[in-house]
Amino acid sequence: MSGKSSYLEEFSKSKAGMIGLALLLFLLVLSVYVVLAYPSNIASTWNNPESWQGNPAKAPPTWVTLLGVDAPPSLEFKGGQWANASVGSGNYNYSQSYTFKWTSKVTPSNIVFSPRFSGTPLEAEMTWSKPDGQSIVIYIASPQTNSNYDATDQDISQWIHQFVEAQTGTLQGTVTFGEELDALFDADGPNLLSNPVLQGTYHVRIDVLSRSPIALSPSSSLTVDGRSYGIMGTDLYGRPIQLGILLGLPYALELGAVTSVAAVVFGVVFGGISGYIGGRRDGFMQWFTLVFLALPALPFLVAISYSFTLSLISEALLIAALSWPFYAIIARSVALSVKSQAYVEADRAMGISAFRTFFTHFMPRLTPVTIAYTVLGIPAGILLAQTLAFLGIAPPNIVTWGGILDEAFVQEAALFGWWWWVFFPGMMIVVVATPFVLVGFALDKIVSPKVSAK
Amino acid sequence: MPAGSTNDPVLKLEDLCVFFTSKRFMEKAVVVKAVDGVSLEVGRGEVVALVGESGSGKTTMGRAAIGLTAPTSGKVTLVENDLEVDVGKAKGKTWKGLRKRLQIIFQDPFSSIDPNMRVYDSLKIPLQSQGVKDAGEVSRTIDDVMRRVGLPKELLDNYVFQLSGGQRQRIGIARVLLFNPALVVADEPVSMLDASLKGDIIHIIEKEAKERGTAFIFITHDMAVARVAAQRIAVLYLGKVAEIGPSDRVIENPYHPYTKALLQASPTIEPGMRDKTKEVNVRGDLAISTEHPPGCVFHPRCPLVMDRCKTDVPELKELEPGHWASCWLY
Amino acid sequence: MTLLEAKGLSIVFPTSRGEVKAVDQVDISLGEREFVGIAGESGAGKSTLALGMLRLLTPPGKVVAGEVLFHGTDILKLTDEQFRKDYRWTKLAMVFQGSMNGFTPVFTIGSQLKEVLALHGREASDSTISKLLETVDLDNSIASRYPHELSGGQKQRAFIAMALSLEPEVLVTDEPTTALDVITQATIINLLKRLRKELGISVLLITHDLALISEAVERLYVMYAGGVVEEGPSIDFFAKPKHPYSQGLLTSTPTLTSNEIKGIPGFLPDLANLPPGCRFTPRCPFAMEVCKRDYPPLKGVGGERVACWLY
Amino acid sequence: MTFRRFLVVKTISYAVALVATVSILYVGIYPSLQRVIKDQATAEGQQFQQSLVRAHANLTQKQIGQQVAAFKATFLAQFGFNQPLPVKFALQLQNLFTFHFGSSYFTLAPNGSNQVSSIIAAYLPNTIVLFTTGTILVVLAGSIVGLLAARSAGGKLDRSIPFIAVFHSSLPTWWVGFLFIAFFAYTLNLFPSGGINSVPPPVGLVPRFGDFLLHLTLPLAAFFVVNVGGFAYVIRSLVFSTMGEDFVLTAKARGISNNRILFRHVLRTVSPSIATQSILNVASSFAGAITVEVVFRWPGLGLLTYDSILSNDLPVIIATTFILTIVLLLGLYLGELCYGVLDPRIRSG
Repeated sequence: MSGKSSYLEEFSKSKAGMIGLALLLFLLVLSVYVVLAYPSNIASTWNNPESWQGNPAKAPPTWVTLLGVDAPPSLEFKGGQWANASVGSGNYNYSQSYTFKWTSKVTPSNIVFSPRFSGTPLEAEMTWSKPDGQSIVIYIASPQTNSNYDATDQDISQWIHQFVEAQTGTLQGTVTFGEELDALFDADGPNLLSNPVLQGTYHVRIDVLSRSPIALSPSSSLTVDGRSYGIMGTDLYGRPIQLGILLGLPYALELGAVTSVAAVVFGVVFGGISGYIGGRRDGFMQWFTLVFLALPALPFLVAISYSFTLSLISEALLIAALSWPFYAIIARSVALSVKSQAYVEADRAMGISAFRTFFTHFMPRLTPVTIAYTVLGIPAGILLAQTLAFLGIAPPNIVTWGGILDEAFVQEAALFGWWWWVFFPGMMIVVVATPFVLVGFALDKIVSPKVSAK
Repeated sequence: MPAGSTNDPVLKLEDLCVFFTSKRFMEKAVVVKAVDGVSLEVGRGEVVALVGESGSGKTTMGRAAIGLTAPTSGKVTLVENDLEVDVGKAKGKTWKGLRKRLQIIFQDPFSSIDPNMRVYDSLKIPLQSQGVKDAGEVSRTIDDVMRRVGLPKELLDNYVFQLSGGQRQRIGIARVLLFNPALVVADEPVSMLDASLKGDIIHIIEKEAKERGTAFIFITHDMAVARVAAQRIAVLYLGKVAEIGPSDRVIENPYHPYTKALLQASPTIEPGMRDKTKEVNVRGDLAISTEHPPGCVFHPRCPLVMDRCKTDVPELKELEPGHWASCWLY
Repeated sequence: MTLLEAKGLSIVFPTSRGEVKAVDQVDISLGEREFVGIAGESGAGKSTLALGMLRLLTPPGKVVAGEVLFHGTDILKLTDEQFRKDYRWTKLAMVFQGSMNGFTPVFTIGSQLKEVLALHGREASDSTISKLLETVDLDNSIASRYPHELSGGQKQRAFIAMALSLEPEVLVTDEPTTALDVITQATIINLLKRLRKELGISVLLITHDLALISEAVERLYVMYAGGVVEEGPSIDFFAKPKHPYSQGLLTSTPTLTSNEIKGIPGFLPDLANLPPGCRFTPRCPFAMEVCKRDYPPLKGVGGERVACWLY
Repeated sequence: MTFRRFLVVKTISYAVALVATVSILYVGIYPSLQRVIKDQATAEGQQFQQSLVRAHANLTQKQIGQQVAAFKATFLAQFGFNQPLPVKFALQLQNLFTFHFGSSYFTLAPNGSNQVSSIIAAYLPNTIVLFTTGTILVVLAGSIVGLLAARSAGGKLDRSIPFIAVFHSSLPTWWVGFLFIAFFAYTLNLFPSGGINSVPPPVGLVPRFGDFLLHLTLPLAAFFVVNVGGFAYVIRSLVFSTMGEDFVLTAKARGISNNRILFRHVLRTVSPSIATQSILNVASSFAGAITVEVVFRWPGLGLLTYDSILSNDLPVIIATTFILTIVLLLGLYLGELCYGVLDPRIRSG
């Protein structure tokens, strides 16, 4: 069968094609969601390490616990009302307690206290009680609102160091990073810092003292940073990989689509006309195709990025300018096979204009080819753009998977075994390509025999 | 009357030459003399067959006759209502107008009509591009030509690829008949068809010639088909007319050694031949060389070659009324 | 003595519209030193039959029933390797419709001739090659040429030389002259006739051209829509064909002796969707009720065998 | 005769294409190229000034200024800065074609030179070794797999090849390299994680070569994995379309075994296309596989480019792009010639 409807019918019979189409729709919906759900300046937030301090850094995905890896997720205590009591002589005391159970054999990666209030409190007092009954008391003088106090902050660590000295009986010059958490979680005794982690119920009580009444916000929080995060973990700065992947999706799709449409449409029209008109002009057009074919895409784009600031569209068009020759070559051969048919000559004999002939005979054969190659061209465009991003060339203020991977590379993620930082962004490039490939192949299969058939 | 002429001609070829020059970089220019000084007239309602081997120039001559290929020299004239149109020099509007008067039927029905079109569209588009816009007229004309080529109207809704070879060739003819042309070049219209379908196609051509006075140039390599289809036969060899005359005469009383060889070689229903060797009185293959031999172009293959043939070019001589041959034997 | 014989051979091609019965229960035989023809139009199944008999069908086409006997051995039952070693080209050679393109384009004619000889353990010297070329009236220089440098007629002759190089017992030729000019065609047919006599081989000639077949064969089969409709000695057949299709075919063959030509009205039936009964019924001027119902078997009629309810 | 004509026509057309391609490149890098030249003029000017001050202590500030300005003007004149645009274009293109890329800002060649041409000369061989070896492996394995797939058309191998091909071609090579490093180098400790040899390199020719091979393995494997599927697919398509030709059937009828038909007749027939594809692959891999070198710290043009991007070393970037353009075009040209040599229809007219 022929005709447009039969192409659709045949396509609907291809199982791989339909699966691809479903995946494609899913990706599209997801990227629309990303565009709508996140503010447009999210990229600058992403690039600011400060914004991500509340997250455990270098944490693997949470689901690794299912594989038996001891990597507890973060615990966040937030909200809840502060109990307040006046303690006479104009002193005010506000307090809150948290209780959590720690079942892991490793310590958390950090604890972060984030007070939020209005007013000027004298101090905040945190009483950390371990399952074995020992308590560490931490005094933070003049706490600042909107600050994050973590275990390594001087304000907190000095008290922990005192506790360590008390327990081990030795004077600790410096405590190396991470040992604060050993102090907070390990079984007590002279070997505090090398003792096993205490499993059980921890109580944390926070008292805020003030000379005048203050308003403590429910958004004050205490976070116990775990050793795993989300579905895909975090990078060195605590940025969730899953967020980076989501943010990179609309860019990848848009760039791939613009690149592919521009390259294929131009290439097919150029090649189609070249094959159709033939003769010397065809020869010249072929040569012109060769000139662009000989431009090495990657180095050329790198070099050119020093002359112009890239935007998404200009990047896409540049990539298109370097990839159209492939489609022109294919389209030309299709056009040649059509041209060899006597009906083209017959049209001339009938007095039908060349223009009309091109539309009645050539376009119906070139169009399906165009669609199939557009679909197949999208992953190629995405791959090239991500590769450029990996080399540090991408439009500003855009989150790219290539960029994430570049950072992973620079920080030697592979050496340190932070595999999730490397695996997921790279995998996304493949994942996004897959539906296009499935759909493109299904289309190509339907289209190609008709092109070659007499 | 000069050789090849006829009463009431529709189309006149006068000393027609079509040379193809291919000059490629770094190579000597190559000139292929596809048609070399042919004069021929085709009368109203007449079917003239051009017969020859591949490379004899018959297709080029047919294409030049309807203006698809420009002549190198010589003249092609369409004569209608005392109006003469120089086909070879027609351009632009005149050329497009000629498309209604001069037509061609192609050899391969599988490639001469776009298989992915509906039959109706393949007939409608030529009409529309010649300015027939009225829907009623379009459909009337289409119904009419379908009837004339003996196809049911129901086929109009089909795609061309759903049709058999015989049906497609009829559509090819129907397309040509849309404008009731003055002359049609039928380029091997039956050579790719099954035997059982050849007769019908030839009959359609005969009927159009008789009833509407359409002239046909019927190109074929098959002498037997030429005899059945045409009133006159012109035998071509290397772009020149070797012999021309009424079909029956050319076949029953051939003069030119090449015509004789063609007739000898043509298979006939003759079971008694099976134990004999067929006489083929020519030597070698048709020279595909681009340089024509001096003298008679046929002399290198001629079994009766004489010294004179190697140097002098023979003219066409009238050996019986209307029956001409170019050979030094006569 | 029967040399090659197909018995009840059926070949189908699965397509999206259903199975196309290209060859349907065909019996055919070729005797020693016999020159037999198969005539029929496109879609008759004659080429498929030949390819099926020589195990050259390309998938998805396949033999679904019947046997092919060569000297009494069912060659369809042999393994590929056995058949290749013991039969291909050494006993059964074929000249194809597409023999023009039958040579591998990147090797010289000579080297391809040598390859065949060497592969089957024959002497493959330059002199053997030139002798071979000589038998088909080609001169020695052809050996060093590439296929694209030869004319159609030269290629066809060179291919016949290759087909004869191992002195096969059977030569199947499928439209060996289609696409060649008449004069070349006549020389090729002459060549086949001469070689058959000189070498004592059996030749099966497949063509759509009744005139051509009449001048060459001793006995012929006429096929229509996958089945044999008539079989007999060529003298008897051409004197008076029995099957209405044969009669129609003969009157639609243009000849030099007649100004008249007839056609057979109608078209070949859809092979994927064959009507019951005789397949020629819709086009037959003598069609009867029984023809629509039952398929006629081949019956002996005056020295011939005909599949028609008229007899 | 015909082949000579083929040669001459192709050579001319590729030579003109080279100029055209480089012109496009020139337009693309025009602003940065001018910047580079001016920077070089300033740098050279400063050097000149210092040597001037050292040599002639009696010169006034003004005299020095004049001489330096004159020096800079002469320098810039070499690049056509005082000339109309077409002359400037011609002069600058001439400088590119004669490999006058100026000096690098940061990088030094092993021989201590900061001339970009010597730097490139030092890095290019490593790129050639890696990708030529890689492509040879890809071509060998891809051809075999492609042929086998085409032989058993419709079989499992045949059906899976297109998917493998596209799955592979959407794999970023550098990412695969990453995974390889993480797994084979850091987890299993089988191979070094990067570089071209150990520091310090082992003593003796054989251990040194072994050490080199060890370093070569992972980048080679990454390149191979990503490219072999696509190549097999191309071969499969080529062979597949050839298998339908008449000569394959007639060869079978002649009693030639399937393997011989496949590996002799078909393979030889498609060999011109395979050769063209292979050469094209080598040429384009040079340009496309920058990232493999980056990930594996393989000291070739790719790594050089990457490091230059990080340090904004523009002269080097311009030079590598230029060299890679020439390499690609040369590859296309050689591919076309190879086709001509291997196909008797072109070779003998």
